[in-house]
Amino acid sequence: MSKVPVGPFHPLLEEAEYFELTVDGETVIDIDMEIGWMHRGHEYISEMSSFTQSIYLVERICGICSTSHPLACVHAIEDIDNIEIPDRARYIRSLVGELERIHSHLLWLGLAGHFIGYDTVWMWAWKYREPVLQMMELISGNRNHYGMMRVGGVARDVEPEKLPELHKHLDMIEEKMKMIAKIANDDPVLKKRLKGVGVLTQEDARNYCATGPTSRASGVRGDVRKDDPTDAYDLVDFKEIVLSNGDVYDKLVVRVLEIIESVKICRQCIDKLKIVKGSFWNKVEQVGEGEGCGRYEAPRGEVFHYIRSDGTNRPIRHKVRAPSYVNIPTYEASCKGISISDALITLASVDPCYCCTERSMKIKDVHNKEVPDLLTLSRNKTEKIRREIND
Amino acid sequence: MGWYNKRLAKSLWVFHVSGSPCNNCDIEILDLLTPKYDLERLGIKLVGSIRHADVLLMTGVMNKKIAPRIKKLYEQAPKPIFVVAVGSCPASTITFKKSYNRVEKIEDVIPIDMYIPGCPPKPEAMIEGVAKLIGVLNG
Amino acid sequence: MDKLNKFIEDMGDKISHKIDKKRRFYFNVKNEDLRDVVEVLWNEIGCRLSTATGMEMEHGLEILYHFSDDETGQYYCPRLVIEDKKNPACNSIVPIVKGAEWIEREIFDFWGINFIDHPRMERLLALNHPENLDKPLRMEDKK
Amino acid sequence: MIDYILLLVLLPVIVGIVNLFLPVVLQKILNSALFIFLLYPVYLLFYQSQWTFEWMGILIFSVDKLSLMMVVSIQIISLIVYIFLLKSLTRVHEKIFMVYYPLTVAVCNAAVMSVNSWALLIAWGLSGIFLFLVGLMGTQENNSESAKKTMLIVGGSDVLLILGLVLLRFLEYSNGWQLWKIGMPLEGELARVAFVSLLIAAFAKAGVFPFHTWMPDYSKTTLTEGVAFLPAALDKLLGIYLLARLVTSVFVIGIRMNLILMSIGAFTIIAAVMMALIQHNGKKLLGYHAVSQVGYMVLGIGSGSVLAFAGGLFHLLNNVLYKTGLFLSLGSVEKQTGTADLDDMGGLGNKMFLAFLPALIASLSISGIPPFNGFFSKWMIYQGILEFAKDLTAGQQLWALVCLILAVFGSALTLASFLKFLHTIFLGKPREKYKDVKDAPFNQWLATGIISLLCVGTGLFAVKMPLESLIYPAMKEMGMALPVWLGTYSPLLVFGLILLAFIPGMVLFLLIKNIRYDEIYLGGMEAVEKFRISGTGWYNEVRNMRPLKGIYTAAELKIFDLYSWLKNIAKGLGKLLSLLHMGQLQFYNLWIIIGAMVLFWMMK
Amino acid sequence: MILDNLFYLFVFPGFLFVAVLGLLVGWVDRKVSARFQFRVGPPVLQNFNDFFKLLGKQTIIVKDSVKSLFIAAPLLAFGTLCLIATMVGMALFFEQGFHGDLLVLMYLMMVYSVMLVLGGISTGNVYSSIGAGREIKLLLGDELVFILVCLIPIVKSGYAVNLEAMIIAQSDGMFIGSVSGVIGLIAGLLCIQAKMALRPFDIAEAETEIVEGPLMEYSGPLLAFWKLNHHIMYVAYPLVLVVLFFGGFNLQGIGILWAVLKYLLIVVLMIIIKNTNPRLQIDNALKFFWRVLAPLAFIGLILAVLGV
Repeated sequence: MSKVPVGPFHPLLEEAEYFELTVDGETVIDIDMEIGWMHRGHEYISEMSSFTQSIYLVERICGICSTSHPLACVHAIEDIDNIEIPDRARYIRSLVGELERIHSHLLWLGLAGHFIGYDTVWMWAWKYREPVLQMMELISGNRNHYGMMRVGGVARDVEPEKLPELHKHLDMIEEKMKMIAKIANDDPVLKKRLKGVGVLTQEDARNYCATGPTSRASGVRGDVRKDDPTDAYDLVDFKEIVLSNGDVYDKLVVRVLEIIESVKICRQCIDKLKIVKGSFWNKVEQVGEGEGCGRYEAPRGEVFHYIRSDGTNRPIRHKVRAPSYVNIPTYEASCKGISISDALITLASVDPCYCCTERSMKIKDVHNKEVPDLLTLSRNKTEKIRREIND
Repeated sequence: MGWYNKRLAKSLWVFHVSGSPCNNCDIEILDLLTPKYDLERLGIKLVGSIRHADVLLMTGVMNKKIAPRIKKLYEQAPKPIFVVAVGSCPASTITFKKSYNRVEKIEDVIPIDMYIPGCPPKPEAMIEGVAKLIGVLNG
Repeated sequence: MDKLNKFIEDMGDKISHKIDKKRRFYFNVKNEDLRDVVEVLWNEIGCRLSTATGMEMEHGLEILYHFSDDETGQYYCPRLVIEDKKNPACNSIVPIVKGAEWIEREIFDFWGINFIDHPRMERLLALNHPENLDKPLRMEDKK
Repeated sequence: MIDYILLLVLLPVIVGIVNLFLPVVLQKILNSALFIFLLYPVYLLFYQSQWTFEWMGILIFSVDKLSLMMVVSIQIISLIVYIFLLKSLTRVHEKIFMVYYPLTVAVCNAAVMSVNSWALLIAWGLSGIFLFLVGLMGTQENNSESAKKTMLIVGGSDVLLILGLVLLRFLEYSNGWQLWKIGMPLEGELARVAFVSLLIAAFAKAGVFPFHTWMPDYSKTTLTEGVAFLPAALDKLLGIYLLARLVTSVFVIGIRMNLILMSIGAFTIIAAVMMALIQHNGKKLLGYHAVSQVGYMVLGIGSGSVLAFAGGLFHLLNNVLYKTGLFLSLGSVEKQTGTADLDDMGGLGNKMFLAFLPALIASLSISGIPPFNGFFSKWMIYQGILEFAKDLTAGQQLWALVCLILAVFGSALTLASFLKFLHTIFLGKPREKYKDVKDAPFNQWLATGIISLLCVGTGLFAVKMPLESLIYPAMKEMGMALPVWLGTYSPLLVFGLILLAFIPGMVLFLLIKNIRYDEIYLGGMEAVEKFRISGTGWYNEVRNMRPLKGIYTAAELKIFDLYSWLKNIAKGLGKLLSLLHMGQLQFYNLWIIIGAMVLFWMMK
Repeated sequence: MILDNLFYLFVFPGFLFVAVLGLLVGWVDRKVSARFQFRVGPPVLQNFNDFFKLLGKQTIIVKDSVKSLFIAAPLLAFGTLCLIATMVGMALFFEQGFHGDLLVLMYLMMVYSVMLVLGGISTGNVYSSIGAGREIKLLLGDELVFILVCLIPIVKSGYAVNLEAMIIAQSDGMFIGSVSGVIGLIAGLLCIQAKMALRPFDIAEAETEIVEGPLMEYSGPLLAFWKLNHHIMYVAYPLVLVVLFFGGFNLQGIGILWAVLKYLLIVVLMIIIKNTNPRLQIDNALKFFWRVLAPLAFIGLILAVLGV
């Protein structure tokens, strides 16, 4: 049996990752994965960081999901104490989240085009992704790491004078997205290339606990925005896209249709932002003791954050589960028995984000069952210093 | 070599190395090739094999697992080769300073010719960085 | 919340320390009951395994599973406490939920918890790590 | 004075018999002397228009130009293979082979020179027997099985040869047992039967579809030297020699027969090469190619065009050269690694460069890459076919063109399977277990080196060397018109021009010469041995394509194998007979009575 | 005589002409592709810069490889392509050739693939091996069709097998004017596309799959020669189609314009096909050639035999 290494550096992979395909001729018989090339391990960093800091830290788990992770993180923190957020913040959060979804899906579309050698699609998709980044820049001041999320609301308001311009961009995007949807539906070449490739059956999708477009393309429904609506998602109208074939083509179509839904949500949010006035942040002084689960439907699927707090301003345990983490093992089901070319586009089809997969985890001093009061701490410290001096 | 350096400056082939980044710099690097920035007009091209590369674009803080691979990669590249570190991570390791899985000093692994800081650096900043590299080559 | 109440009734004394919050339900299970509970969650309620969180607390190692019922948005979080910190071990749920393979490997990687009946009990993130990164999240091993 | 012709037959026979009683060292010396000496009568024959040998007033041997061409080829190839043999066989095989070897040469010489039916028959039959005997010396356990198979097909076709010869005698009574120079039109059933039986004899010897099935099995199990010598070289020469005689001097065939022969040729090319494409054993792969290449000769000789005829004969010579070269190179490798299984080899090119280079040249030749010899003969055949097709009706034109297409496509397939052959054995990632493999010994690479030089030489100087000196005279003597406009394509020019363009590039490269040696780049991974593609799976896509998949599966079940049919029929008959033998006396009585009744009824 | 031949080979229509024109046409390809993608594209002399830059880079040779083959392969391919260009150019510009040169050309066009494969697999790289396998499979696919494509003009010109006679036979009407000619051109165009490894047939050198396949280990001057080879093909291969179906060039007066147009038409068609298709899988490519294009071309051949 011949083995073909894919990675750690391979043009297919933006990040370093390693797959070992066992092939017979051109047919992939088996696939083995080795991850950990991106593992940065945030544990020790987190011992120093407060909740506010950790939001900016999780933003750097992944550059593409740089809204999803903070959003899920603040959801988790808010879940501990049931912190309510103002309406205006809800719309801003959803607006940013959906814009990120559009840009992420377009990014995937382009890269998928590049991977199957259709550079025209790549360039077109990325050209139309540019206005989204501009909108982001308009809202947050940065193209990629937005720093918009904050416990109890958002970090910045969207000024009313920016709304018309956002509207204008959105119109443009919508028009182009409809064109792209049409291309995805009509292009015989794309269909020929992608249909029936790398099928993930409904059963496998459930067995591997896949989420997001990966599972929805296989006919397993599940969209956090519908199931567990937070922010503005119970206030706006949108559809959940579920297809049934589970091949790469369906994953493409799911994403393209989701873009259109996202545009719809964005438009509603912008419209609402014109009406809903008020604060964009409820000041949160202190997060209490307890544990909370936060989740958000990132472009790739459900982002899950679990935070355990001991009443100080820091998490003692912060668990992050990125969507790619559960989507990537599905390769074992979808890559076997197909050719190398097909397997490689299948590898790309779940829109894997390895940075997320090997995300950070946070943990605080595990021994503090009870938080000692300041006086005890101070005494201990004096004791320690005295001992050191004596030594 | 002046003449040759001018040729080299006009045709920099870039190999993209990711050493545990957060993905954002990588995306912005790809963005450079797309219609808005289009680095091909400066003769810059992304290549898939290290054997064809003139420039290594390094991103990320570089964790300990990938560091030997990156070192190997650098050794396998045909000389002359330039290493450009993109983003704040290789420059200052920003939020990952306290990570246990990070190499102490990236310069120990591979020599870096140029840093382009930013989290992520804007494409314009990267173009400026590339232009500076070209300027150096042109003398 | 019919489903949740029915679940609580069905399980009876298999579950304890119940904490019911809005759409989040935390409870403790014992190692020998884990598979039964997971079986019910996975097959009868039709949950999806979101992930499992490993933790090290004063009283032992904890594994908190997060099962999501996508129909109702309800989270079921069974908590498993392993008091033996030296040689921690518990039952693997991979025979029931295939998707738990990586999750359990990762917990093994970081906390050294050995999962019985896991098909491939290897490290995940620190596999082939040049410096033999050993259980980086265990505090007491460090010093 | 001894007849020189007789020398060609008698001397090897004597040497062979003497060798029976000699130790190996003396055997080798004697044989060496013999094969060098045999070049002398050949040299003499060159300058004589016709030599004959009569015995008791009957003309037995006669050498005309066609025979001369064959005799020359036999002596040259046997000398080359002999050089290889000097240090390659094991002790056990060596002693026997040194006896068989001169005898085989004698028999083949006799066969191509005989003009008498009886002489031909005896020589032909004996050559088949030697084929069988060499086959028994195989290296694998099932070699006797394949030797038997060979015997059955080749020997069975000898029966048809007898039938054909008898019919010839019957049809042209005036000629006596004298052969050739008959020129009989293909009319009447008896003539047709004679033609077909002779054709089958020729086909079975040369290995044309559907009588080819012994060839791959034989190649796989027999000693590589034996295969290189007999089925790859001498049997081809004999078979195609008979075919050439048949279509030129014995019978006059019409266009329809031309088309049929061409179709057989084209089909042989494609069928065999498709099988070769998926083989996992090097010797079997070469065996299938030995079949496939015969297709070109049949195609060329079968088509009425003189150019294609010349091309066919030329291709015969080429094939003898490069096929022997390939078998011998593989033999060298097999000696060093101990296996001919393609899955088991790889990356030997660096270690065994002197075995690799001849194999590369021979592979490119057989695939018809200009400017090597294989291309020249193929090019002649194609042009001949086009020439031939020009004057036909539309349907026949299309028919001929399809044959042409298959032939050209067949050469692409040949190329494909030989690149696989080169990749799996010599190129690709080296294997750890062949770390200590040494290069081929001197005598072996000398033999393969001579062959590759001849391949290049006959390619570059094609017009001078074999065509004008051997093939044209033969054709002239047979009364065929000579192709007139051949000289315009000069392989020398092509080669020279490629070389001319190559040299500045090389000079430039050497001027810059900024070289570093390094490991394989695999995206940062260590280049360990598991990361290798063996190449045997390269054509899985072709194999798994829908109509082909069924055919391949059927072929592997030996559905297209004549031998297995015969075997099954024989088995079936045996079963029937055993059913009748019930062991009860009354039933035997019944059979006797029934038999007697039938007999009486027939006599009535 | 020798000087003449040297001039033909090295200056016009051989090496210098095709190399310079090829590098320029390569720029046209990149520029047009860039325009397709809303980009500006590289400057005119980009390919020259690339070539000269590569000449000065280090050559890395794999330790265990068959080094002589690794070095010789690109240069031999270069020589062969120069020869092809010279042969086609001689027929086009000087109406010279020899009998049967079309068949020689057909086989010479395989040499490039052979050299690519040999050079690639001599390194022992796993991707190169996969790429080499794909290259051969693709060759099997397009070769079958290419024979049919070549036979169409052969039949139509009354079994002339030389390029020059083909041009003469078309002096009273190009073959493209007939049904079989159109079919032949379509099939031929796709064959050329495959032979030049342009999309959708860049399967052997698929960058995002197998990292440029056989070219993966090449660097420095040897890579420069591979790139140059590819650019030479940009000139030589379309010109073969021009000879076969467009009746060659008439380089007098307005004829020059027509000549340029004929050539550009084929090149632009190739670029359009390249930019509007994703890369095929190798099995699909084989099926496409054997199941779709070969029957089509065969119909063309039947029509040609019938004189349509």
